[in-house]
Amino acid sequence: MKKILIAFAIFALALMPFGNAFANKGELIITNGAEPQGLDHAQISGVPEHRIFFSLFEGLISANPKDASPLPGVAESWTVSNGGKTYTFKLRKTTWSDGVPITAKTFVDSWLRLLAPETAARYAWFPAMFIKGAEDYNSKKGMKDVVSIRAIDDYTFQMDLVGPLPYVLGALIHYSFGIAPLHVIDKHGKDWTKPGNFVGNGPFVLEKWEPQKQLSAVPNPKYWDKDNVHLERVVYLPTDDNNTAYNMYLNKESDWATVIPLDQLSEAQLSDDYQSGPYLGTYYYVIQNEKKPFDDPRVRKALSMSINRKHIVEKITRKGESPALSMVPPMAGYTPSLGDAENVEKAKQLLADAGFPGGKGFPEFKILYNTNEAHKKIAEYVQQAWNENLGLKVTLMNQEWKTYLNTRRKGDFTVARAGWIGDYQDPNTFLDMFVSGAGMNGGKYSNSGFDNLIKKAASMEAGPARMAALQEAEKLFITDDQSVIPIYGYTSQNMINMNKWGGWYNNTMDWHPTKDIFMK
Amino acid sequence: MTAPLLEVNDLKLHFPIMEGVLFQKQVGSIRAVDGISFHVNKGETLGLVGESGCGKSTAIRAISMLYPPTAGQVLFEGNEITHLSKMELLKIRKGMQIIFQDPYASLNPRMTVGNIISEPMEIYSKLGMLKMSKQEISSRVEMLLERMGLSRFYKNRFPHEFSGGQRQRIGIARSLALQPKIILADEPVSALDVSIQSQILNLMKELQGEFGLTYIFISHDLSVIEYISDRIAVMYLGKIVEIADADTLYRNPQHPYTKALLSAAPVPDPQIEKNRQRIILKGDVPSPDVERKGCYFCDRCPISSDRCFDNIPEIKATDPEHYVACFKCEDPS
Amino acid sequence: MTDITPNGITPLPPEKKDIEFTSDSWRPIRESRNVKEGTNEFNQAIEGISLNQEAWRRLKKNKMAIGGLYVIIFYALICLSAPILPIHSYKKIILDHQYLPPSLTKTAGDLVYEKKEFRLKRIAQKQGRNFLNDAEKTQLAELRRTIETETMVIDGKTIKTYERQYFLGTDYHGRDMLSRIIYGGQVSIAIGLVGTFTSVLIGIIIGSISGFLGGKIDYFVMRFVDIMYGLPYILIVIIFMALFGQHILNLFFAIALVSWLNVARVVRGQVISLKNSDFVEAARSIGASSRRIIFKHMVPNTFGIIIVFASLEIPHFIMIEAFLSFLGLGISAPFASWGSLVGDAVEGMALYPWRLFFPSLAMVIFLFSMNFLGDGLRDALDPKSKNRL
Amino acid sequence: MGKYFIRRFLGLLPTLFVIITISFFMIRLAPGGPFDEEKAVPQEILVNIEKKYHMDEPIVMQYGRYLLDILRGDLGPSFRYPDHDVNFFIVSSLPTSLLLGSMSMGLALFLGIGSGILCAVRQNTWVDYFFMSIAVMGISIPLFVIGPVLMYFFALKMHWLPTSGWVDSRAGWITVLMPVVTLASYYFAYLARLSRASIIETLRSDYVRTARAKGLSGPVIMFKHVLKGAMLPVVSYLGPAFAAIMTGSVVVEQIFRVPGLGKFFVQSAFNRDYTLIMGTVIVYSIILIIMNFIVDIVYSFLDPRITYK
Amino acid sequence: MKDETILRVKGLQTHFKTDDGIVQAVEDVSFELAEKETLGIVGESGSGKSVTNLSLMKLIPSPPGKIVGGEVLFEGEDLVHVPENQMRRIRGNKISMIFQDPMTCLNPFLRISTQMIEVFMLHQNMDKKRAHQESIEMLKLVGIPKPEKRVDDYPHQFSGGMRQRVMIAMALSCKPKILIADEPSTALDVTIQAQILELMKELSAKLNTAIIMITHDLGVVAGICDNVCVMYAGTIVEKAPTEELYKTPKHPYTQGLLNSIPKLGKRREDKLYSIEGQPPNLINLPDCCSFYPRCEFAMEICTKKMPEAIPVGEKREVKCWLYHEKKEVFRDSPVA
Repeated sequence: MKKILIAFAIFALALMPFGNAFANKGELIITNGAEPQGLDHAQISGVPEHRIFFSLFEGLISANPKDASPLPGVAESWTVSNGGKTYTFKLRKTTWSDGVPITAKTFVDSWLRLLAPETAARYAWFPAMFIKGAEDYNSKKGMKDVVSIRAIDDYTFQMDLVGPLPYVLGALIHYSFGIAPLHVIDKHGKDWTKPGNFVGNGPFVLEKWEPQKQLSAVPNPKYWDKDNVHLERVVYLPTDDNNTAYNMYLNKESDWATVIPLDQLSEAQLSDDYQSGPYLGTYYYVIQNEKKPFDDPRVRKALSMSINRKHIVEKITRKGESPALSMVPPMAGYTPSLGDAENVEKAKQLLADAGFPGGKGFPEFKILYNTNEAHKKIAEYVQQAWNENLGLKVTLMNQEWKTYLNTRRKGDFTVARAGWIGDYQDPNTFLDMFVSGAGMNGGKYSNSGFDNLIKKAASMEAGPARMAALQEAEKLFITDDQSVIPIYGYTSQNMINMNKWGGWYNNTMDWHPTKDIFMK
Repeated sequence: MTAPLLEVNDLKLHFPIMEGVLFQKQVGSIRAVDGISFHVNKGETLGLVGESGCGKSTAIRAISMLYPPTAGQVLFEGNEITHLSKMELLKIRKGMQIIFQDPYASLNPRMTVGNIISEPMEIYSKLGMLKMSKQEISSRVEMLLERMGLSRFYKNRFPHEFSGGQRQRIGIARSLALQPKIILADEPVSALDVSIQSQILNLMKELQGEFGLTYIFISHDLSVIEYISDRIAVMYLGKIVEIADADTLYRNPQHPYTKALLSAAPVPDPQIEKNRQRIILKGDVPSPDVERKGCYFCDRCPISSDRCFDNIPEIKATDPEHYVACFKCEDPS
Repeated sequence: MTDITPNGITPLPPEKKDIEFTSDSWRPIRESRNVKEGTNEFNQAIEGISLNQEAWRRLKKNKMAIGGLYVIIFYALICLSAPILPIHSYKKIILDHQYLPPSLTKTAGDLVYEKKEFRLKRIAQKQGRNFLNDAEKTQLAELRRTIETETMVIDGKTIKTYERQYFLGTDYHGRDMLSRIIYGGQVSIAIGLVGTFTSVLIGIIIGSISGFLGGKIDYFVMRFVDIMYGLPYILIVIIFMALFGQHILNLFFAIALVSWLNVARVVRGQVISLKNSDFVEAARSIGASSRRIIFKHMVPNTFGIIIVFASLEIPHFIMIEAFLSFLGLGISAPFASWGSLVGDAVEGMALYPWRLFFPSLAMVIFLFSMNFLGDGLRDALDPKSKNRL
Repeated sequence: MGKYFIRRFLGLLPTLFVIITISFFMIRLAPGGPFDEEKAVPQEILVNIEKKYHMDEPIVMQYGRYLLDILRGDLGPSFRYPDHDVNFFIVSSLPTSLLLGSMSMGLALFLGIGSGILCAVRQNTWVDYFFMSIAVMGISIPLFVIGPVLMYFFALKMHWLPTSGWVDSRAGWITVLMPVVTLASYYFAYLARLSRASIIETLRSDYVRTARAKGLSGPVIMFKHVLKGAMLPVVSYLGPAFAAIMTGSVVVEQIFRVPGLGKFFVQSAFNRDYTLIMGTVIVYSIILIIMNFIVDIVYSFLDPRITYK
Repeated sequence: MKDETILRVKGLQTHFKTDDGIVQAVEDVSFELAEKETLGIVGESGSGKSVTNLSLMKLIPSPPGKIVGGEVLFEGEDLVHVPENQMRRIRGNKISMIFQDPMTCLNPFLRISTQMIEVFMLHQNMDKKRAHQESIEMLKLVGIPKPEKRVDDYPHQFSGGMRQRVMIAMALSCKPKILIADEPSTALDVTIQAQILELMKELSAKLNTAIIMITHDLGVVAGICDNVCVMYAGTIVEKAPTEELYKTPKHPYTQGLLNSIPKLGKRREDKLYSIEGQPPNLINLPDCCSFYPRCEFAMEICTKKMPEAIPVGEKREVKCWLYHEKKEVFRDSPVA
């Protein structure tokens, strides 16, 4: 027994000088959240995947690390014609990491592949929103040739849009507009993303991928801008557990933590490494607009007005979120239409007007949220607020993710928590999902005026008039109807030591291309 | 001569040996009781003696239909009972009760003595086969307890509070509750100490006279059997090898196994023990799971001949009322 | 070994003193002797006791088990009387009071002020100052004023918000940990009891019928049990909860659904071994029906082992619920269970250790007691048990 | 004996088949599908996806197709991780889970039986109370508490160990320490109690009395006469326990980033990754069956009275 | 027979602590054993005969059992106070033991050879090979057919009788001075019992081993023992040479016991003699004759004090007030 103890002690001592054994020059280690679904841009759909995509691929447009605005990627330059409906891109002469050249045809083929019904890409709807004919092809209403993209020559690529969509350039950064090395896919089939087979065109190229363990990438020697790539290696560690991810950062096992556990926030915020900024997303409660008595805007307004958003963001979420009274976060050129501000007295009055003075006679209802610590905390608060301010009987119901999504999609709820992250920097991404009958419109909001305005805006060119139309739509949606209860605008949370790493900036998309990150 | 109270004809009880995982099939059988025939007259005691594993306990379970016999007949008061329906069988069981060997295991430890004794009466009065009020049942329980030499105050106590002998008295009381005609006693005294054993034996004898009972009494102890029985059947490997009345059997045992058994039993008298010539049998009792074509005793028999290995001897009368299953006894040459 | 018949004999002090011999000493006493009711042959008093009483006596000898029993009774009392205990509401959210450390003496106001002061000092330190600037001082002064003046209405009574005290600290919503632990205990213990009761009930019925009937029915029931074993229970629970919603009753039921298997096996084993016991044969020989044999003769005789089993199963259920809470399948807010309290607190363990410590302590003490009681019960009820844990 | 095991194995195939059937239909009962996302996929795209995975077919046909695939040894593509097949995940992560499981079980066995012996020999002394208290603690503290507490202490406070990871090029084998200890804690506790009780039981048996009557010394009696018999209940516990350690490691694998199969038991169900769920269920059942098999073999090895024909 | 005492037990007392109180399992037991003698200890279950002999070997499970008094003199040593490691050298070597149930007394998990070899290796310093040889020899001696083959079998492969033979072989391996046989034939059938007793008789003569035969069967004692001790409620109530005991039992209990056995071959009378009542519970027995409640001849004095053992003939002793000189104990009485 003693011997064993001694052996243990020696073993423990041997482990002692552990500390910063990980520090490796030019290597960036990222705790990347959930295990990535994959690398094929036609198959992925999440944030961790997007981070990896930025390292391994590049589309026509790349993102400016400072503000996530469009920068030339594979496209050197572009021109807009046809009233903002046609874009022509001039491609630079660059190759895949195996030396095969990338041409306009690569784009045509990659995009068609993504749109092909057989591919069954989950994000096919995204290009379909922009590209003329894409939706028809994807939903089998037309053949390949209906998709309005073409290679004018090897290095000129042209596409027609469904309308003058001014935000398309920002959208092109998205992976659904990415490209895939079809020549490799033809050769290896599904296995093309395995290390060894893999070919990409991003600043980095896949070095190792052990699912659930790590994915690492090293600079791509064939990358057109390889001189401006500084990192020697990027390592993505899949980390399901937020606490572990944060601990890894504290223990210097990772250089960039992408999440911070709520309970650690107050401490993390004191650290120099704490990075936070507004993020293009809105946290809101969606109300079932068809269900009585929630079909009465006064009821919905009363609910909205009796919540102290400031309390929520300062005391519960505490990430520096901005209390939101509008669905669309403020952005360049757009002033959101606000709903009524907090006013408990007025809320009581409205509820009384609607026939429920002091909450009497109001049916008991549930707040639905998906199982998550932060959602729970907010729901608990809202529950108490509605109960104490309006006298309503509210219970909480949490469901695990997929069940929750299913319930929400079917509209089988009264009040549900929801969140929306903008896909691109334009108010439209926050509004168009609420048109009558839209798939995302689980609250079953239906207002023909709103529908018309959104439709109208879609056919307008960029400019104040379009923004005004959108603002008008939001006025109907929020100010008049209060169809949903916006709660706050998201912020991004990261831990990274800015004294050590350069090229990393907070931006509203929370995009931080590894290409630009360097060690100071 | 009147018809016997109980008659058993070529009764067999084989337990199947099953094998197989998904679909089980029978691959053999344990011949626990392998064709026994005897009869018991009213008021007499038939002793059934044999070594452990010879099938004597199984035999009385087959007779009482606790285990349905594989073949053969059991006639109780002239009625064949092996094919009776459940209800009819219950009627018969009323007249046929069992006393079990282990007084510790045969009483439900979670029931009071009163409940244990009254249970049969309750069951039968519920079924309408017994017309007794609660009052009557309760007073009968008290009567039985006192007859067993136990205080009637004991009826609210639990079995574990009693010693072995007292428990066996409770077991006897239970078996008497339904006023049976025949009692099948399965080694009722073998788990008891000598001084208690004699108490129980005396009690059983007294009860026999008092209630006109008939006993089938099982024991491996030859002296106990001799004391209690009028007639004795000796069993070996599921077969009866010899039946005779008690005196005859002990004075003039004929089957070599009976002889060996008698000579092996220790006698509590050093004088006798010193001068005794024992017949020491070789080997052990063989396993009952094989079918035999010769005399079941042949491989241990000191006097077996070739004939014994190839033919099964029938049980035959050598004297009136003395039946033996041995070729040598049929034909002493 | 001596066979000790466990009659309850009131011990008499042994008299070792020399006795006086008289002529009477040699008088035969054969006739004068009669054993009186309630005494043994030496005229020592005997009290009749049932098996249960005896088990209770054995249990009383086991100090750990009795200690456990007292603790459990204490828990039960606390949980049952929670609504009338002078504790704060378990769900009243006072955001200003979040994350207060436990203190027996200080009011919420003191703690909030200290916390704020400490935080401001940290910020100042970070900015390279070792004093507070005016803005910060104003903040503090304002806070002080709020603390002194703010009131709120609870149950129709106006009280000073900051005079509340939290002996075990508060959680992220400023809710009283003490009361959350008590109410959480209610839920956890209820899950343990209801889950155990349900699974034991299902297990007894299925196990005893299967064991008693034997043959084909037994075969298929046992295959079914095998199949249930072959399915990871967590999957069944997830699907069950997804199908029927995350209601507390569903939680009970989902856990019971996957937990009756063991009981069924144990009961079946017992029933099979009892099936050939003499007293069951005796019951058959007096014409008892199968139902009577199962439920009057066999099942009561498996109670001992089942009680033991159940007492060890209750902690198991509490742990399963904790695990499910960790996965987000446990109890719904604003209710709490020990498991969910502990699960919630793991993240902030370094900063708010009391949130992890107290619920864990409450749970561990309870499970400790339950385990010791279970062990004690097993020794008491089932002293010859072969299947000891 | 070999024949017996083959027959028994064949006998278990129907059980496996029923398990597959039940879980196939059961998981499809759960609300929500594999392709539900925060941003709901438009109906047209859903049609494409469902066609790709044959989910547009009648469920019976899907079932038939799945069975045929299984017979070919193909567990299908993962719905959640389109780049990989279920086979790939199982092949790549099962060894890790098995390694983690067997190391934990080994540690639990070593310490559990060791302290079981110690406690049984020193019954009702402070040694006994000490180890048994630890054992009860092991049973009453959830893994998701033990894990982070260990991590906090050994990694964040003492800097002795890395927080997480599994045998990677950076930290190497020391990464296994915390996951193994965490996972072993529960089984250690259980085994300690089980073996203590079993040894005490055996110590009271007649044949141990015989051994003492022969003049054998304590250790000889313990290791030669007692342990073999006393390990029988331990062995029969180990079979299901080993299968359970695979599912039980969900927490440990998540907390310590162990790239094992355990995580999928929960995550695939949450993700409604039907094929991956099926894959884990099948693996679990097969492991359970194999472990019970091994238990039988070990049993017959330990207990000469048992022979399989 | 040369009378040379090898074992002398004096006033042995063994108590067990139980929940209900102290069980006085053995209370003041004294006897002597001569070389080559076969001593029978007869008693009903619970009379303390097994505990007496486990006490000699110091194999009482402790706790709850404890030897609280008396001495056991063997080869000039008081075994009660001999340390455990020295005791181990005596067990299985100079004094060995066989038990009632050969089914549970052999380790079912180990081969017969393993179990036999360890005795030789431990006490006689043999190497494994020789020990194996010796084991076969011993098995041959106890009449196991084909011992070379069977020595490596497991206990369950033997029948009950054969197992008991193995036990005997194991116990006699070191040619012990004393063999304590605790109900060696009770679990066996009559015909097998006869074989075993015959074997024991034969071997004890051959190996010069004295035997303490513990049994409840008066028939077995009659056949094999030179002297008999009758135990009742933890104490020896009568001690006598076998033939004398059976011819003229002195103690009322012995008398009752002998009378209550149905005798084989003798014509049965109408009623057996029987001792009324139950054996006493051994917990907290009052200081009185433990048999008096069942005794036909009980006297006032019997309820007051346990009698001392009193010689009633050559080599005979009995513990009963009936045989005490009345005057002697009346010395303080005014009536005298």
